[in-house]
Amino acid sequence: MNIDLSRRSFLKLAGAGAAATTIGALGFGAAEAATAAHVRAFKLTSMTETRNVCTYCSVACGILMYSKGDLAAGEKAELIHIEGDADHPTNRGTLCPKGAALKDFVKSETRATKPRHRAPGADTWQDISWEDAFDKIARAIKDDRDQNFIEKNAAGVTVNRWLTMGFLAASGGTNETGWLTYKAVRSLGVLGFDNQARV
Amino acid sequence: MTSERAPEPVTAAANPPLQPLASNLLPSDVIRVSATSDVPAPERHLTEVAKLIDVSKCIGCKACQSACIEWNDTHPDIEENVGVYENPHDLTPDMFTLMRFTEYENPVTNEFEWLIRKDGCMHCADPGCLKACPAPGAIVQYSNGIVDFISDNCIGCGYCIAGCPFNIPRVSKTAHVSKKCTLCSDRVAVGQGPACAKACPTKAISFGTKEAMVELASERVEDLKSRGYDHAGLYDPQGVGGTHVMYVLHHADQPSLYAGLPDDPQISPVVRGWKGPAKTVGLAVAGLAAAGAVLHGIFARPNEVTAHEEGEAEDLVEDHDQRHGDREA
Amino acid sequence: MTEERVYSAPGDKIETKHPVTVNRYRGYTRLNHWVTAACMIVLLISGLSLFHPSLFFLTDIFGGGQTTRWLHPIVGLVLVASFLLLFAQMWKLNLPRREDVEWSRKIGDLLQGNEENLPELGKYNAGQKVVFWGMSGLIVVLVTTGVMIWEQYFPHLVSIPARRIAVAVHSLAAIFTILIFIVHVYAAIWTRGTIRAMTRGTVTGGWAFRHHRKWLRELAGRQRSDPSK
Amino acid sequence: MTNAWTDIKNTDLVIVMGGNAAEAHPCGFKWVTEAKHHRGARLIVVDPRFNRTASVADVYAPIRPGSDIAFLMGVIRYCIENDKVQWDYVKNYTNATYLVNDAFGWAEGLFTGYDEAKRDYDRTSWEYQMNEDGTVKTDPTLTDPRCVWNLLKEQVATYTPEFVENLCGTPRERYLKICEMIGATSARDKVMTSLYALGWTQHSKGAQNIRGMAMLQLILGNVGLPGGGVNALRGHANIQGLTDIGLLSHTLPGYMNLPTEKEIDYTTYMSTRGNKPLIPDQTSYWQNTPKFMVSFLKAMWGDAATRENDWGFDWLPKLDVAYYDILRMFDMMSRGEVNLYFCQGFNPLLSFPNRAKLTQALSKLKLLVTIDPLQTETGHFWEDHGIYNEVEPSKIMTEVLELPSTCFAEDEGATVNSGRWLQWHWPGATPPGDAKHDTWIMANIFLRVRELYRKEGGVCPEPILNLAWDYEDPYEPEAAELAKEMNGRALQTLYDPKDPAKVLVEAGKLLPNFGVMRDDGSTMSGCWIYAGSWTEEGNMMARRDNSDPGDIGTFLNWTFAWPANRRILYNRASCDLQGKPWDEARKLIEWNGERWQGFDVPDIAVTAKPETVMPFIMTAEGTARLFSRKLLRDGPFPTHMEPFESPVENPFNAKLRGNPVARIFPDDLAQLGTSADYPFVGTSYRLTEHFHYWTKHNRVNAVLQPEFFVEISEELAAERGITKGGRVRVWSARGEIWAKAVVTKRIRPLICNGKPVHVVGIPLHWGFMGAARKGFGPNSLTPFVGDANIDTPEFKAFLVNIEPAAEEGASA
Repeated sequence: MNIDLSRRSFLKLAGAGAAATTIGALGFGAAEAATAAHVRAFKLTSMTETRNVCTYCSVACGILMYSKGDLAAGEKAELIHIEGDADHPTNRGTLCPKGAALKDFVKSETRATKPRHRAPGADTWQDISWEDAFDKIARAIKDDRDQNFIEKNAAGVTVNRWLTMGFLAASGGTNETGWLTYKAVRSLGVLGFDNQARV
Repeated sequence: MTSERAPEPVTAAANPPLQPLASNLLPSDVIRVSATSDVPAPERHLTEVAKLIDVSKCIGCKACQSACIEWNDTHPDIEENVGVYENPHDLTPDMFTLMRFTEYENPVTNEFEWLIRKDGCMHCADPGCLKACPAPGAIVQYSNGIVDFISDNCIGCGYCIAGCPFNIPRVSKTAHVSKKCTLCSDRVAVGQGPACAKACPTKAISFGTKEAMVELASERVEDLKSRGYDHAGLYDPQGVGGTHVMYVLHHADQPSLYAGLPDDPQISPVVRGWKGPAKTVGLAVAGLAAAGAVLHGIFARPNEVTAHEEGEAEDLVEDHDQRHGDREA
Repeated sequence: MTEERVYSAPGDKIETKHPVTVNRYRGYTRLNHWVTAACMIVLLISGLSLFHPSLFFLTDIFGGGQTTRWLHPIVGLVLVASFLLLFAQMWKLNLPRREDVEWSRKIGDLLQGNEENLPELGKYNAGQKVVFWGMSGLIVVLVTTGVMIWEQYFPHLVSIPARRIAVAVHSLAAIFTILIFIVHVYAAIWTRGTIRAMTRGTVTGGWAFRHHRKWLRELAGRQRSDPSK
Repeated sequence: MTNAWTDIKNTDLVIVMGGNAAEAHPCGFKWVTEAKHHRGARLIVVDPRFNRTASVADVYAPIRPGSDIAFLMGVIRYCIENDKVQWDYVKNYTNATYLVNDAFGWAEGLFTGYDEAKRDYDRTSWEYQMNEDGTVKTDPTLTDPRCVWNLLKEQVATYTPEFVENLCGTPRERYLKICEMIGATSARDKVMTSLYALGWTQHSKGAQNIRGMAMLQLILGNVGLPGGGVNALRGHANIQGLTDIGLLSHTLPGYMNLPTEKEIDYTTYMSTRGNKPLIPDQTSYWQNTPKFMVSFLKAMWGDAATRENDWGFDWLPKLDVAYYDILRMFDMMSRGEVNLYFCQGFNPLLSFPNRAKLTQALSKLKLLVTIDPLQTETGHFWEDHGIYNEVEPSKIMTEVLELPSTCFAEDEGATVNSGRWLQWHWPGATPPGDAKHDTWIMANIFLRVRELYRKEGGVCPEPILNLAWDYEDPYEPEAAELAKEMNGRALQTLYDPKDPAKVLVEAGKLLPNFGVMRDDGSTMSGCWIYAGSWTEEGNMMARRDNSDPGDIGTFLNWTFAWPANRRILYNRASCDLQGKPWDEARKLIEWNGERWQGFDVPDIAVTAKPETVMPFIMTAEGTARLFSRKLLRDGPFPTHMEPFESPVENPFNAKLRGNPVARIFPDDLAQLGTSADYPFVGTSYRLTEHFHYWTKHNRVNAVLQPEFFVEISEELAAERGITKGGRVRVWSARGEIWAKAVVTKRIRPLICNGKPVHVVGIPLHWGFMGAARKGFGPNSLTPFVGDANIDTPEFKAFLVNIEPAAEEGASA
């Protein structure tokens, strides 16, 4: 057997071989033999498998993501299927109705896919480039902070707080995102800072 | 061929293979085919597999439904709430399994019970759908117990619906083929368990050899009895030869409590009659009648009009003419 | 004025006198009959193909099982419509009459070729009447049960137990229909001179005299009032 | 969680109260069904509704929303009355024997020191009696009437079965059956675990609910044991992590607090954090706070943080109030006092109370930025969606930016589960469209702001300009870089203090654990409790060895758990005073005469002598607190308090409304309803088919539970003429919603003091964006008031009214 065969064509060959021998052995009509062997092809063969953790609740089930294309190898990867990781001590491969449908979350039609801007009083979105969005944000932060930052309280104690800005961080995000967010937000002097711990 | 044959599955708690494995479900493993009487005896008999649904562990979370939709790439409709937890409201050609919820006030204990049962194909040893199906090869049964619908051969007549004692198959309005749980035959073929069984968070759904599942069930029944469910038991109805999807019920004496699970399911005598004697006798009678007619035609003298009779007719018509003339005169 | 028809239908008349030929079926009746017959044949073949696996190959005639499954009930409806027209034209003359009893009693004579022992008859003999009413009844049963099991349009019309009975009854009714169909076709063939009634529309005087003398008599008696004269 | 999901399999009894584990955490709940199956464990569910957890319970008891403290104090009373107490545990491992200040007391629902005007207690008297050397006076005989145990007995005496039945609406036999089952776990070889979630926290006395259970578990000797503990089932995948890292108004990473403005400098800040042991020889681990604090400040500001500038202490904002929690921020916003607001993966329009107020508040912002993988209701709050979001866009002057971010499938990093496991994950999908990583977005925002300060100068630029940002690509910091930063590094070579020649960690190397941290600026660590998560040996969070040598569910080589890879907190308490496991069959660790060893990382110094060093190393006492001193604002013991909106008066003091020390803003106080107008109790909850407001965007989950509904009893339905599947209107003093009615036997009227209390159950997953049908959430109705200690909104008990409604579009 040619070892250069891709997994997919390899499977096809294997399947064809098996079917051919069996038809001969059974002696019933070719059509019926083809019929009887009609089990849907296993859809994960030749996919790239990536280990991940469910993004929903804090049980944090291990999941296996199957994609067309290998992201680690720099390819574009399209998610095809997600199921539980049977090696994971907590979930042992199981998933709840949310976890089992994680793919639908990743591929939701109402995902945000481009930066958008809504002007005051407008009733529609306008597309905006990342550059322009960041410039707008940075300008707003700088101006508001300079205007409303409290360096000292009435007693003259250095308090360095900024109360006219608030930031809600994502408990669905990673620690690493959280830490970077923490640094950036705290360094600005923000106190109106929270995550979903209460809700 | 050096391709490795996939093992037979023993559990749903396994991760899918990514290397190509040759299917372990071969054409020769088919032991019954719809509308086909001359299925050759299989060379080997696969170990019978079964899905055990322990309703006493089921929390009705619908993970099985979710996993089923995702694995089978179906697209059920987004319906509405009609005052119950069942969604979709029934099995559909795009929803092969459904949690059914029953609110039950136990008259013996005065306890309220929320009975939740995962409905879906039972993979009967004696499948009524297969018996009723008129399309050769549309329904097959493998020696491991899986009863599978082969859409390419399905004609969408819906006879399987009449044949099924559990009200499971649903015919697609668009594809016009009948659909139901395949027991994830594509997964089983590569040594995996069904998607629902793998997903089930509380292990209310287990999958393995039928023998192991029966054993597991007895363990569960014992536990349930220790909790006061004196009638706990396994639901593996013999009326259909046993099933490859079985239930552990707290009230095995009253299966119908669980959203109408049949107490004693069997292929309806009507269906048996229709698909058994009626089919043969009917065809025979029709054949005999046709043959009789042909034979009669060949051997009996045809009923022919004679020249004499033609003459008689002329006379008769003539006669009438005259009589009419007389009267008029 | 016209004498009341007792044994004949409108359009039945003596066509020629030498030799006598009698108009038995008008053009549209014949068309009506053959449409019905064609439907029946399609239904029988398609029905049989789904009735017994050994006949499933017959679905190929229609382009496969899916088409057969789809076609069968549609053709059934066409048949029902077509048959209703036939029924409207024929039901009156198929009502049983006293002579039918005697005719039936002496059916042995008929088969043995001693038709002269049988009573004189109107347009239809008791056998034909049985075919007519049998078909009518069976078609009602078939269409009713057929709709009950028509998955494509009426999937939830009746409960599954009712559906099981319906499908069984449908099959049984179909068998009886086949039997009647055989009797009907065979009788038409065996009784020579019959088929032309449904092809050309006429029968010979001798045929009418032999098999339906009262009908012939009535027609003969009506000649005068025939507007063609 | 004190324990881990996998540990639940070791239990004998599970009580799910204040949560709905089967519904909200199905895969974690598996360990309950496993315990039931393999150990014969029993399951108790106490909840206003017969929920999905109850469907597999051995005993279910209904309870009126907001009456949990009475239930729990009643169980404690039962245990004390019937001697269902693990005495060795209580006497040695809790503060039961400690003597309390004579001035402390309780009367008419209030503890000593209440100031009605301030809505606060003067907590001076809530303290132990001290010896002159600063240690606590104790009475090991438990005879002194002022010992914690006797005060507790006195405190719970009111909660008789009759009292509980009348207040909670729980039928007495059922309640007593539960008491009996719970009491049985006081045996050394019987363990109960408690699983709770937002059903306990989302009350104006949420913290006291949980304390009630913690106290019960201590009395039964169930904390620190395999199969035991007090287990908060956290909500989001990384709510634990973000809390660990301190993304809250008032915290610093690793459960340190942000300074208040009274803490004018580093020295003042540290002066109250000496944590000198109150009992000799105790660990009092918080004594190490300076090491963690300095390491954190070095992580923030690197070389700019020096001893001379108090390690940059001044660059931290200082609080003038307890905290700027979400309620305070939205209240300020509604008054035009907030200009910029960022929602990163957060949808406050649906998750905070009193939606009308939220919409009004958001409308006063100058700029709202959402950073989210989904199009959220918050980002679209200005859009008119008919009854589902009735606004006039032209009148809303808020500028909004919707920035698309990636989700789990597209990013890399760790999330922390409820059992404190830090689990690394890898990306496997290309982000859709122009969606970007949150880290890239945050870096770009920050670097641009910094650039503006660099160019233009401005107010207090130092914390921004000096912030450590040494990433290889400053615009796209890698997850690995950030993780290592949190773990911490030695900035100088660290030598063993006992042996100065011995190098512990070389300069620049990653710290192996938090034990090596220093308060002299020679170490840095973003989050001290994460030390050990990414060491010189590699990424410990990515470990995947799922072996479990003790078969006790600890999985020490699977990823990493904080602290120090410990899987069960307080595990020292799983052994008796001499260091032998209470239950040999459930051995976790034990003292072998020289050191602690076993299947978990001991929660105590490995050589700490068992009869000297007590298990609760984080307290200055070394013991757990049945009496919590001044640590909670609303009392050192839990006392029953009614919700702010309740159909029942506080039986101790009819004048009290809600938690007497919970903060409520004047506008919101005016918007509280009474049972005269709103006779029914509303309660909010999740359904298993959905996750918050995310999965309504998913087709499959929308199929499984497509449309918003409320649940009511058959009795209430009959009373109001509501039909199953019919449409209803539900309204409170703050708003109204329309829903389908699920009429069920699973909710029954609760009989409290002889009168029926009807519950209206309101699930929370619908909004006006996504694949599911448009709907509402309970937050259109809920009051804008929170817990007295941490201001978690009171979502679980409020007053509503209900009536049948016309179909949508039809006039009512």
